[in-house]
Amino acid sequence: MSQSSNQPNRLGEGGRIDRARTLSFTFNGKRYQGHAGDILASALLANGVDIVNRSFKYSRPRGIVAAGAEEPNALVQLGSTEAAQVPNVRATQQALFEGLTAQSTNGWPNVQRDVMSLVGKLGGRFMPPGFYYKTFMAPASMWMTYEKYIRKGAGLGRSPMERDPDSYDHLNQHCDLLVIGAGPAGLAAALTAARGGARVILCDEQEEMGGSLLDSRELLDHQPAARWAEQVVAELAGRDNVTLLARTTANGYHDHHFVTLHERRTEHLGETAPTVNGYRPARSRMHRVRAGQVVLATGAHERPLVYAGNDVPGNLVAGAVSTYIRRFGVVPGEKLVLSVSNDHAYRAALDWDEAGREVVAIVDARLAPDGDLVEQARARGIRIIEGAAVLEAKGSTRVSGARVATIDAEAFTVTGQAETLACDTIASSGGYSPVIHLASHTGARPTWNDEILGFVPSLVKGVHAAGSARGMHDLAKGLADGVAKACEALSALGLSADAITLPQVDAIREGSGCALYQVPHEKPTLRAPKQFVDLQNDVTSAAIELATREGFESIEHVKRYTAMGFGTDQGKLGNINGMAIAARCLGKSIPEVGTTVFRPNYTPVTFGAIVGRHCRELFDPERYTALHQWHVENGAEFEEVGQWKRPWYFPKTVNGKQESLDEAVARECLAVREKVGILDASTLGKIDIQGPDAREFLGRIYTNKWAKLAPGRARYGLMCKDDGMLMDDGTTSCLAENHFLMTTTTGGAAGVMEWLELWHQTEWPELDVTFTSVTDHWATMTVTGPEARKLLAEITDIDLDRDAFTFMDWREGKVADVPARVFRISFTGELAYEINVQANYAMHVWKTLFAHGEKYGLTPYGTETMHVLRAEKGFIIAGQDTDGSVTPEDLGMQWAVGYDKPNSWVGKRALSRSDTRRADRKQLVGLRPKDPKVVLEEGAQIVFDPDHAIPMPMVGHVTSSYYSPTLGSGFALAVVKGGQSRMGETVYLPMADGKTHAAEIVGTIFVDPKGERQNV
Amino acid sequence: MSDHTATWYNLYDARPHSEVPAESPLAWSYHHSGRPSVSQKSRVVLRERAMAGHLILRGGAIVLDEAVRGVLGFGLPGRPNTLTLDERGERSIQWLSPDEWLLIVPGGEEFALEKRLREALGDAHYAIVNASGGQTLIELTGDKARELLMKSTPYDVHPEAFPVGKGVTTVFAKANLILRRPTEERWELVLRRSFADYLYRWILDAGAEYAIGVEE
Amino acid sequence: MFHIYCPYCEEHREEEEFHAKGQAHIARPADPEACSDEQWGDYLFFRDNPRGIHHELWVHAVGCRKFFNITRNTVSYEILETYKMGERPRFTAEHPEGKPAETVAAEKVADEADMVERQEGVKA
Amino acid sequence: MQRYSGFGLAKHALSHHENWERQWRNPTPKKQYDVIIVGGGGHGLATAYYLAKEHGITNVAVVEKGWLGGGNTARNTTIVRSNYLWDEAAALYEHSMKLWEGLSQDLNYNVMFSQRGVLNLGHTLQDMRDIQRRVNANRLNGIDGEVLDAKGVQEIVPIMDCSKNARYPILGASWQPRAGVARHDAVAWGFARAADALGVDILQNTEVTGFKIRDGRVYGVHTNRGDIEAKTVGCVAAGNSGVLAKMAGFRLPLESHPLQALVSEPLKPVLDTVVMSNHVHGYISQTDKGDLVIGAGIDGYNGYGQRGSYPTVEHTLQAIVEMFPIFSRVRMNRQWGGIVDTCPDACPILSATPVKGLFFNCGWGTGGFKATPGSGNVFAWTLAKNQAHPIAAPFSIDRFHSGALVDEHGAAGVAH
Repeated sequence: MSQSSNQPNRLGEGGRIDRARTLSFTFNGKRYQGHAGDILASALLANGVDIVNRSFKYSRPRGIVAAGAEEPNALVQLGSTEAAQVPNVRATQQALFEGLTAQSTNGWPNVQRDVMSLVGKLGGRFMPPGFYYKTFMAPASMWMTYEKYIRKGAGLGRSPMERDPDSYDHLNQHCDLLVIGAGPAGLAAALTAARGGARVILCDEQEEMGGSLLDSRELLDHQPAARWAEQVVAELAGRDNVTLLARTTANGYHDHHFVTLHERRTEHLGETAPTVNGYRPARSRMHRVRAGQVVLATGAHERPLVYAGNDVPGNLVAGAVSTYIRRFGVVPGEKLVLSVSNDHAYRAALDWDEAGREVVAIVDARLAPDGDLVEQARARGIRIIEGAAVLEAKGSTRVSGARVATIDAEAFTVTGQAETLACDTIASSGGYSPVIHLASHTGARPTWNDEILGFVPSLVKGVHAAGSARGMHDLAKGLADGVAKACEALSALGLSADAITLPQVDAIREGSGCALYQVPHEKPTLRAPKQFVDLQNDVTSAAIELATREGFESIEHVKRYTAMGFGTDQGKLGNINGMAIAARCLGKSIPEVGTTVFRPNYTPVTFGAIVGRHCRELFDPERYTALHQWHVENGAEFEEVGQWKRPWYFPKTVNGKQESLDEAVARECLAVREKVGILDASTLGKIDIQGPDAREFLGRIYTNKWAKLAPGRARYGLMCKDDGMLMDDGTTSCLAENHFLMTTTTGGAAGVMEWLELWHQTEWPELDVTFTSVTDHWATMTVTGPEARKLLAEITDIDLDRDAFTFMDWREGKVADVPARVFRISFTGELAYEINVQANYAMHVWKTLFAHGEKYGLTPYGTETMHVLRAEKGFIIAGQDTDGSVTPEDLGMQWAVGYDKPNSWVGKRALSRSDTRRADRKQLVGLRPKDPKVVLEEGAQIVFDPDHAIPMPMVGHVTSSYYSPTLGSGFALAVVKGGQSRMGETVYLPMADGKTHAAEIVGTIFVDPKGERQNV
Repeated sequence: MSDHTATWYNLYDARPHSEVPAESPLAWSYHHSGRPSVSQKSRVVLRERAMAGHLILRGGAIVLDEAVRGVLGFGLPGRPNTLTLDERGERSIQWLSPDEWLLIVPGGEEFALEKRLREALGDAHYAIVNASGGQTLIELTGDKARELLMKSTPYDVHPEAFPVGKGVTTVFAKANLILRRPTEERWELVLRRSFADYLYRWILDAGAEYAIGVEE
Repeated sequence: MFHIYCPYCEEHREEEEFHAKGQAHIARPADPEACSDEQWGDYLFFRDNPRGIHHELWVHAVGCRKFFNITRNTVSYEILETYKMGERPRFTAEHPEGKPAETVAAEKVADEADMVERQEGVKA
Repeated sequence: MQRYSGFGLAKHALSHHENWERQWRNPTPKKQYDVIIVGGGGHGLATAYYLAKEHGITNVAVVEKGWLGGGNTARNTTIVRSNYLWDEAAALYEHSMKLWEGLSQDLNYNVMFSQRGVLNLGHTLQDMRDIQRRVNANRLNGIDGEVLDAKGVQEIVPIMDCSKNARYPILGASWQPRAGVARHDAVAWGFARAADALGVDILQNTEVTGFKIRDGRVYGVHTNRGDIEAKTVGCVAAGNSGVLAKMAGFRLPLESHPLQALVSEPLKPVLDTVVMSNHVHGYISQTDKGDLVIGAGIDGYNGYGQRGSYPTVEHTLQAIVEMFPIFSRVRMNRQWGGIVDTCPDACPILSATPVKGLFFNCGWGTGGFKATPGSGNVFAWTLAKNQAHPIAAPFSIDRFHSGALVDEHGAAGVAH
């Protein structure tokens, strides 16, 4: 075969690439060309690029080893701009596109000449596994300095430093059968189920569906296997009941057949998503699939042999050689030595030979191999060295030769004299490991199978493995297995499918392989040149041997001590070899050493894809009241309360300068105390309670009494958990004999609703009562201040006379022509009306209030002012003045505790436990700083003795603290040990700045202690 | 009306009878996020049916069914997660839970309906709650409406799993809503007022790919 | 992510619609005031926490808002059954393969009698 | 015990590492010990080490059903801090912190305790009140810490989005400079090696199947390798504590929940401190290998499967990308789950039990790793003296009857 002019390793024909479409790309600053249909790895090999990276620990030059997800070395940093950077992209899984820009993740100043490699060369022997546990300990103070230098060597690729220009999304999918892997077994399974009419999803991680059929030597119905795959894919694509997902990796298998499929939608088109019809689609998409049954047709990964120098560029796994030649028309070298333990890998030599390059020898660990492929190789005159293996690869930046000798695999010895064969490529195969990762995610432990020399998956109900994924590597059997597993799966769902007619396979007879993992060397493992097991983490056979010598005997210990399998490839190539080496060192069998446990992800997944659209402004819902637009337009600053955005304060701009928080709050507070203010209180939870037992229920769930609350009246209530600690509070109004409206705190609304349902449904189902959230139905505006009555009177037909409509009454009527329920409830201590209207009309009512309110000085206020005003009155805020460890008694709210109610309401029993009866519990009190200018810090800790040495005994803390414009001083609420019996005593608050504040313990009500202002 | 009803429950018409400007829960969203126009390219179209009457019915199915039949002329859906519609498709009743249904009727009918139902129900154990101000209904049509829903809810919206006449409360983005399919082409979403803007922004974002348009 | 059959909605729903609420069948003592501190603490805080079959309370929070019970294996996470409040499990640690049919039937009769008594007790 | 040092390492290198000793023995169980520790994780091994080192009790067996350090020690996100709110918890975690500070030298094993500081972010006004309260308490308890505003946070972590545009803007944080991370496996191995050197028998692959109890007193355990006797038994089995308690005939106020964590692919250093946020639910640090280690929330259901629910991982990464938008294109490598035994008050149990001679150390919930040396230290004292160490005393099981809980939900939160 001829070769392409500027791509030295590109064959003139063959492969599934489009030679008519040439693509240029840049690697490590140099421009190259490849073709449409290439992956980055094939394009690099076509161009003769040997060194693609430097290794993590020893900084050794590394080349491409494999052709798929198992590749450990060829990790690149992708992206031509800062924002488009993607770290650690596997060149074997990245489709080539025009303009692709990539760099090696390691190597300084460049991957060819790397300074760190000196460290690796000279210092390698000083860096056995776990070396850092054994050193850098003296002096103790130096570790942070040592660590700084160690960290300089950390990492592979780098994070972008700019925001991601791309978007991602999710698609929730449901199907009867999910088939993972579109190789022979997967295609057969999907086709069977599809023709049976089931809802089917078929996904495959590669650019093209077909799996091993795409580079198979076998014929199906006397035509290339890839042709059959194309026909099946075409039929599936035409069916409504099938979803085909190429470039889609099943990365995690979660409970009850929930599988996440990561679809790379645009990564083959460019480094950022290109615009299609004026829209930039999601760069990748996570399919969240709920499947009825799942067929795992995930195939197998070839296991390389472990020999000295097996990491030098030019060492590949045998199957990858075939893949590059047959799929991409690329021969990754001139002269091949193939080292194998099985027949199947002979394909590499045959393909190499057909590509017109030299096969120096096939080195077979078996004594008398005799399968069809072996015979074909013999017939072509290829030299086959039996009972032997490659002991050592020679060369530093590219393989220059292979030292070969006969070995006794079982005795782990070299039996013959080594011969050096000149070559530039060594391909090896130690057998095939089923891809059991997904089955392993379900928690099922794989089991070792001696016949196939690999772990086969254990399967939970509803999961079926087919073909190579369970060690059935024979093509005809694999196809039939796919059909059988699809039928099984459908029948488990109560569906049925007929077996499809399978293509005829021209069988290739293969002899059985032998067990060979680590190839013996003339020198003992600890003295031999490095034999790599995990190429990405630079774990050698010597490291594993050393770990076992040091007592790390469980495979989990070996892995953790050496870092084997912890790379981004999760040990797809190396884990079994590592286990075999550990087993050899410990004199055990592989299954005795342990099993191998895989966790999601199968291959790494972009954070963005997992996040989906739930980012930026859609990270979490923002809940708005019906008056939000007014707040925005009137300059409100907002506070986060749960998911709500509540106006925090309304800064005014005076003379071009915006008020500070303190200035605005002082103004708002005075407006309420002296004139009238208005608060949007719509966020308070509101629950409509109906039923003959509503009153009884309230009596059980609240600490206080409800038996006598008359229609037209409202009452404040406390709600505790059954441990006696306050959980929420609010007023509840009696709308009619069997009808109540409960209010809750803003943050507590959903929790209280569920709490009511919990008690009703699980403890008291016999009570006839229902709860319905009406939080969103009603908008609530609090009009409060001395002028409130006058203002409201202008626009309502309700009789606001102080004796007709008294404190804690509610009335129906119209406000601004809108039907309203108005509650005389006050959280400010001033005359107050809480107006509830159907939310769709709230804006009209609010604006009407302002239209009439100007002359009264109507001032909108936010949560901060609300906090100051209520604190001046000693009203608590659940969650601020309480923290889940405070009882109603601690709050001094015995008046709201119905000790003599006939039932044991929720929380009652707990109040008589020994700890809740202690006299020195922390109790809510007021604090008046000795210096009136001081506003204590919220969260400041309180001590009795300011001169006590640290640790100081703390007796409480400040829960709420503000400057009161009404008092002209700071004031606070606090909890203090035994505080209710310490009125008048002085406590101290030692602060971070070294100052210690003194404050007097006072009652909790600072303004209008008799409550006259709200009763006017 | 039975004597009890008046004293036992507070029956209350919250809808003004004079001309008062009203704002749907999406008023702010239209103002702030705009309404992408409907075009030939729009493969999803959103339309709000604002200001409808929404009533929550609680109680036993048999008693309520009888009352509803008498008042509205059609009954409660018999199965969980389904809805029934009147002949013109203007009024609907949806199963929400074994003792809870959602009635949606043209705006303005809800108070009279509640009154008549309460009369019909007499002393039975039941509850009716007007929720008209707390939620709004939007419709999604277009050949990509289903895919937009797939981006947003884990519930299976495949026609086999979600036939016409089905309705469920489920997760949608990070909020929840009621999702229903009254006709072959139309999906209806009942949104809670306070979440409406978030959901609107979500739907526009997810629908941009399909050139989503919002009918005025 | 679990796939949970809601016994009220009569279909499977995604776990995202549900909240786990801890061990099932923990009845509040009938007369809390008669409990010792130890008994009250046991009711509030002490749990079986088994490795294996577990009966647990869940709520279909985004859905019908009903509480119900699940029998689930806490190791394999397999859900063996879901059942309504007031009903008894068929699968238990003693009967991991399910109780015999006659036991289930007998329990049902007993539970119904219990329920009637409870209802009448309230009315009276 | 062969001492580790840089010089020793060099010497071994010259002999091709052929002469390293085992780090611990693999002994045959004896019939009788003075003390049996059930559970060979970090806490159990630390208990055994301090029993031998500080109390001279060396006839100790650590009974581990799997491989040592294979439970939550191997599965956590390695954060070490002591800025807890309540005096009782602060004393316990600060005791531990002080031991951490000399641990590598004490054990002659580099546990890579990296005091790179921990930020606990505040996103709401209430978060900030809680932070102020906690930091003030820490300060008066002699624990380092300060309150930072958003600008201060930005200076420490320039790559974080501290702008007002975030959905939940960062308002500030608490900052504990002495806090940090440690190499989790090394902690177990270091304690194991040091305990072994003092004569402790570490019995791996030895599963306790029951307790030998007579007249309300424990006198040994049944195992799959035969009975082993001791008059004092300490159970330190984290997620499996409830199962052990059942064997001993009582219940605990515990539930075992899945707690998940995940790591990114290795990246060049980009984040040099630990960032935790209770509000948006996520926390993150970067290891010396370059992985971003990310902690997820706890799942609401009981689970021993070492797996949790996928939405928990989604929510966690959403929070991480909310705080660090630049990580959107970074890729998640692996996720896993541990089994955390949680108490109703988010504090541990270090306590005697209804069975005399049988003690439990459990209920660490999401906060166990950071307590490893301190927990082992006070538990050893408790076992040696048959009396609660003063620091351990508030963490008795009795508190769930008296009501004297130490509610650390605020400080513990999702974050560890």
